[in-house]
Amino acid sequence: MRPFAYEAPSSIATAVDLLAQGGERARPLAGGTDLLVQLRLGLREVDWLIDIKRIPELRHISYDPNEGLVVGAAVTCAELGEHPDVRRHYPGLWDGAGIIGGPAIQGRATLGGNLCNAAPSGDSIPAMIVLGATCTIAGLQGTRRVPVEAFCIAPHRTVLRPGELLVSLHFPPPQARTGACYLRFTPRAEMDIAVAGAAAWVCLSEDYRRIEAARIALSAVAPTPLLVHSASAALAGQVADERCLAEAARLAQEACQPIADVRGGIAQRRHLVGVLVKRALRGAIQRAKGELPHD
Amino acid sequence: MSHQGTPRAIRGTKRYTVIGTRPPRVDAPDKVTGRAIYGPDVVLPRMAYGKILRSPYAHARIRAIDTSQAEALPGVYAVVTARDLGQTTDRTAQVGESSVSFKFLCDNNLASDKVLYVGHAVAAVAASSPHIAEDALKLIKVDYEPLPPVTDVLEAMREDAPLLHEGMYTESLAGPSEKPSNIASYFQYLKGDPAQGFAEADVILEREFRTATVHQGYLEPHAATAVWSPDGFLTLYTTTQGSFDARAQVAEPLGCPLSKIRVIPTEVGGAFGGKNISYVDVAAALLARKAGRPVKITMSRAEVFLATGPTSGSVIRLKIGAKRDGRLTAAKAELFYEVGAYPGSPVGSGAYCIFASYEIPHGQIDCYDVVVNKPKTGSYRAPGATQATFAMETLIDELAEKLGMDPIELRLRNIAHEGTLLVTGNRHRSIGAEEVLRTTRNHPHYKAPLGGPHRGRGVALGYWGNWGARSSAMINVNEDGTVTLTTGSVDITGTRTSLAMQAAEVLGLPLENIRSTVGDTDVMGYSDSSAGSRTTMATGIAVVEAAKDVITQMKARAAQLWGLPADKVIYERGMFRANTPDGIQEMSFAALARQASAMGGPVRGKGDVNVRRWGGAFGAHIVDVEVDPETGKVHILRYTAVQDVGRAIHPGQIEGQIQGAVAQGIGWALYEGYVYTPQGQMLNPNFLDYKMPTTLDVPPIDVVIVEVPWPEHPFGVRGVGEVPIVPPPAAIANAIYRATGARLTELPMTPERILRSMGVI
Amino acid sequence: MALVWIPSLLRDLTGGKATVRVSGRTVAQVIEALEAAYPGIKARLAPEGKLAPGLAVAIDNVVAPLGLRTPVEEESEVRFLPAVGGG
Amino acid sequence: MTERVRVSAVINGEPVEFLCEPRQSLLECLRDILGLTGTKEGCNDGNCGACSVLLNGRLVNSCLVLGVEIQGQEVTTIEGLAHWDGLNLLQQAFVAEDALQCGYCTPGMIIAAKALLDREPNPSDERIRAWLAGNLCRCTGYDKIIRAVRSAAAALATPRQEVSK
Repeated sequence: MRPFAYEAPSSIATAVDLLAQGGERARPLAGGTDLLVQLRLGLREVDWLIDIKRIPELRHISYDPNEGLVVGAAVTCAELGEHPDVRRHYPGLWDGAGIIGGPAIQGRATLGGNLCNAAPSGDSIPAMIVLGATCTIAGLQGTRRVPVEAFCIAPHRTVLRPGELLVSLHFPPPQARTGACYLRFTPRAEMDIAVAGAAAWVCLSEDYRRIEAARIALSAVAPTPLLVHSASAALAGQVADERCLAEAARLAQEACQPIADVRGGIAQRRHLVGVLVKRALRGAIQRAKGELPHD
Repeated sequence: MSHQGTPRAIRGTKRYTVIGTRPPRVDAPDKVTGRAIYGPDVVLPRMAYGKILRSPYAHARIRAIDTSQAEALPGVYAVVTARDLGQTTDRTAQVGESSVSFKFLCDNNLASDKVLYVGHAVAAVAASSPHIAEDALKLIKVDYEPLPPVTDVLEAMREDAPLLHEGMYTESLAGPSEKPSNIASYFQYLKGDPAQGFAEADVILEREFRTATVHQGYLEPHAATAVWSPDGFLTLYTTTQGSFDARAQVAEPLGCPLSKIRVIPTEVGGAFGGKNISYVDVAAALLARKAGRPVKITMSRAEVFLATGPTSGSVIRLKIGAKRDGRLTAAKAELFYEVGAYPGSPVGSGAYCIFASYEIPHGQIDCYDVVVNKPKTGSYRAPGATQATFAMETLIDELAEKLGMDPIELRLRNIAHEGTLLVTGNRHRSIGAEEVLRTTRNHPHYKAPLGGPHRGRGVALGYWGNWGARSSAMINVNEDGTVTLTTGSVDITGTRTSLAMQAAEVLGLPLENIRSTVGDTDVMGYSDSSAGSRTTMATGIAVVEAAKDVITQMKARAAQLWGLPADKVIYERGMFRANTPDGIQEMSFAALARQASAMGGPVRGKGDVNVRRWGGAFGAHIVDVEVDPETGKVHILRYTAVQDVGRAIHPGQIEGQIQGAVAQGIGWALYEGYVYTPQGQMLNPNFLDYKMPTTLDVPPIDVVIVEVPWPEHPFGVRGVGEVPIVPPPAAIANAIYRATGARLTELPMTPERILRSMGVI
Repeated sequence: MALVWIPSLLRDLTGGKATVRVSGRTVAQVIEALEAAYPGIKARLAPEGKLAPGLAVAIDNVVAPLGLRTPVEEESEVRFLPAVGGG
Repeated sequence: MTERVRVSAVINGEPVEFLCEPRQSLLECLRDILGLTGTKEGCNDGNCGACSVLLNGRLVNSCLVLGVEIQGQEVTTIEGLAHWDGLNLLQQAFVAEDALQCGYCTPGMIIAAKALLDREPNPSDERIRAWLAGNLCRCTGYDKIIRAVRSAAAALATPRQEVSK
């Protein structure tokens, strides 16, 4: 691993200054579970690592029934899972965040890091997308907001410009008759990386028969985690039956752009998208009906 | 967990005091506290850190190596290449019981003229820190001439395939091949007349099977620390299964007398056959000599995958014929085993095992050892047997289905016995194959309901021949009546405990009075590698000899004390006794030990053996799986492993061995395999994409120990560790078939392959 | 006389015979006796005065540790086979 | 060579100061600088768990933490669990249940199990398996490890019950 310098600022302003000074050669360090491995393999090179874990705002979780959930970018998955409101009100988020590695990885890995790593297979990202989460980004010119679905632009590349820092993720407050679910497929039971993944969010009609609105997002089957607009739109207004699930699955299979690699083949991934979208939708519908336990 | 050899299965039961109990392992306290010193844990004063530069090409000629910039980097103490080995012409070198090519031995340590796989060692650096050593590697300039690689065994056999060794001709009893070839050797076994056997068959089945290259997956990477004395003596601390073989593998390339090398084996963090071959010892020794200070080399995980000795990928063509009543009439196998860069795959043991379970009147086995541009394969737990058994036991299951027979019944109808003449020409001596099968058939698991859809149950039978060979043991009697047992056998499975138990049984002493240790190459007589499931068996015999020697010597001392001939003294349960003119004399072992050394010098028993008769063993496994019909994911619901161990010295350790082997077998069956690009780049040299089973992938494994004692071991030990990795892939394939209707013929049986076989994708 | 099992790949030299009885008190002498009866066999079994690379010899089912020098009894069965090892 | 950074931390209850390069992992610092070789390297990328330690009581892979990151923090390694004169209950359970063979994964496994039992004194077998999924063992097939953690949990519970009576 190439040598680098390390700073651990305690404020967003200092962190942004340091990142701006370092430019392309500086990178924030959150949990490090992806970044340190990439540095060791020479996949990334840096001169500066800016440890953001000592910035209080980035370590904070807040929940308010009217405002929703705000998760600091350096909050670990373990902390997220221990927060009572997260697992109660955002079980779909926990579906994704809770399976990033085993407990030792959970103790370091962060939601912000998973997003900023921008791996096509990032497990928490489809869940954040279907939940309508928004990124708050700090820079020298102030802060800006970007929806999660627009954050990743290519494998391991994001909209963050040099000197910018992801501060937090905001999740809208949970609404009645809504539910979300994320499922992935891995060869092993857990401690594995997705061959394909699918998240679904639905809002049901008052009689719970119809899907009023839905969002479907996929992982590991496109250059970035993918919001499938066609499938999301096709579900709106439909009776929540197997036929409509199958149609959403078909549209998602059409929209995905899988590649063949060591983890899976194109036909397998496209097939799995169909299976997982249906299963995730069933899970989301059950949650919207209050039938599925929260975790 | 049950230790329940059925009464029928246990022959000649004897009551023992220590054998068959479950004392705490002697190595456990150091291991649970982090005090045990493994290869990477060795630290010496002034120690430097070594790193190895490895080939990015699967096949290339080395035109030149320029190390000058690396040597100039501050903090670098030494850089070495194959030139530092100063090798000249090829000759035969001896390592253990094997003859190996001197050039191949040297070249696998540091490539001289060609690199033959990605990860092949080219140069090594010693520096003041691992990071500086890595920085220095980037400064070494190697001028390669890339050559086309070949990584598939069948492609490598084609006449127009790129040649790894331009001067290599196929070795065969039929005479060498006319032209150079990647087929390093060819052998054929023939019994009877296979054509006639197939003509007599009512049913003939034929399939081709493939298995991927898989790795032992030990968690401790290879590591060695070398230090030279000014007068030219080398001390090497290394993680190895055989300290004497490690010594030979360093002595040969360095041209150093064996007496000038002391190998001190460290605690071994898993080996499974993968730590018989030296990969970093020679480089560490060369660097240490050049740097004039101790040098430690520790491999990274990627290096372990790329540059050690996984086991062969294979292609197996198999054909069997049987009568309607299930009796086998003929069997024919072609085994094509990849050996990696240099000759010597386990294809021979594959041949020994493929038909070893059954009476087969007519048979033929053709074995091909084929070099490809992958790392030179090493041994992996019953080397060669798992691939071959996957093929045979899958086809036997298919035969049972075709004939409408119970799969265990079909196997029993053909089962091999003592005296069975095998296709390989040898005859089984005492074996427990039938006892194992009957115990398996009677196990509640075999009859239990499957309890749901998409579920299936598979069984498979596996054989491994085990090993004997050379062992050295020494027992020192201490002045307080305790004893110190030292052997030359590295402990990779808990043998310090199982050997001490055998000593305790013979000596009639409590186990806690026996300190059990591993001696280094300066201390002990030559001991073959702890391999082939041999240590509790063969070193056990050496220990029993040493213990008997102690008793003989102690009896002589007692006799001297009592003024009697030695043969008048008897020894029982820790007491020496004799009828003397003054009445019955008695003295405890401890009381005699206090006086013994003063009487005639220290009492030290020794046992040095070369065990030439060893007992093969069988295991049968039952597995239930559930297959997700939409994703092809296999969930293992229940697993039972039945095995003949001869005699269970420590049932707890045996259960652990068997459970561990089954877990490895599950990995081999479902998840594990090297994945290569056509250019010979391995795509998954890490634990994320080389997927070993976790706690969630392995069910609790029920172990049933059967004891059919091996008559040539004092307690009946056969050996345990290897047999249980042989049946799992076949058993799981058969279970998947019963769950899905799809016959899987390629390992690993990934969800993708299962979906394809089911016609889903 | 010892009973020698002829590997199938050598049976072109023994006229197809799978077993042969020859005299010899060591493996080396057995091979000399085979050579006398079937010229050319020695070059394949033991070129250069030692067993061919990768080949082992078993006497009465026991893999012999001494190669060509291994004693052979009057009623012994001699088999030539590839050397194999364990893990 | 880059500038070395001075780090102060509490390791196994004792204050420690050392110098390290920013690129050195906590695992390297423990093993190569502080001589605490009980923590093992198996993969150096967070996939095997052999390097598990507790950082402020939380289970982490020390290969994925930089040495400089532990400034002012508390670390517990396998060496911090037992005194010279004895083993703690988890260690005793691993010995009694034959829950190890080569032992290389054992320190990480015991640290991970401790992290679980510190939080959940009475976990189910399923919970133990899920918690230990990040710790690879290639020797045992895991069964005896699960048993050991279960029996340690029972042993830890026993004295408390006696006290409450």
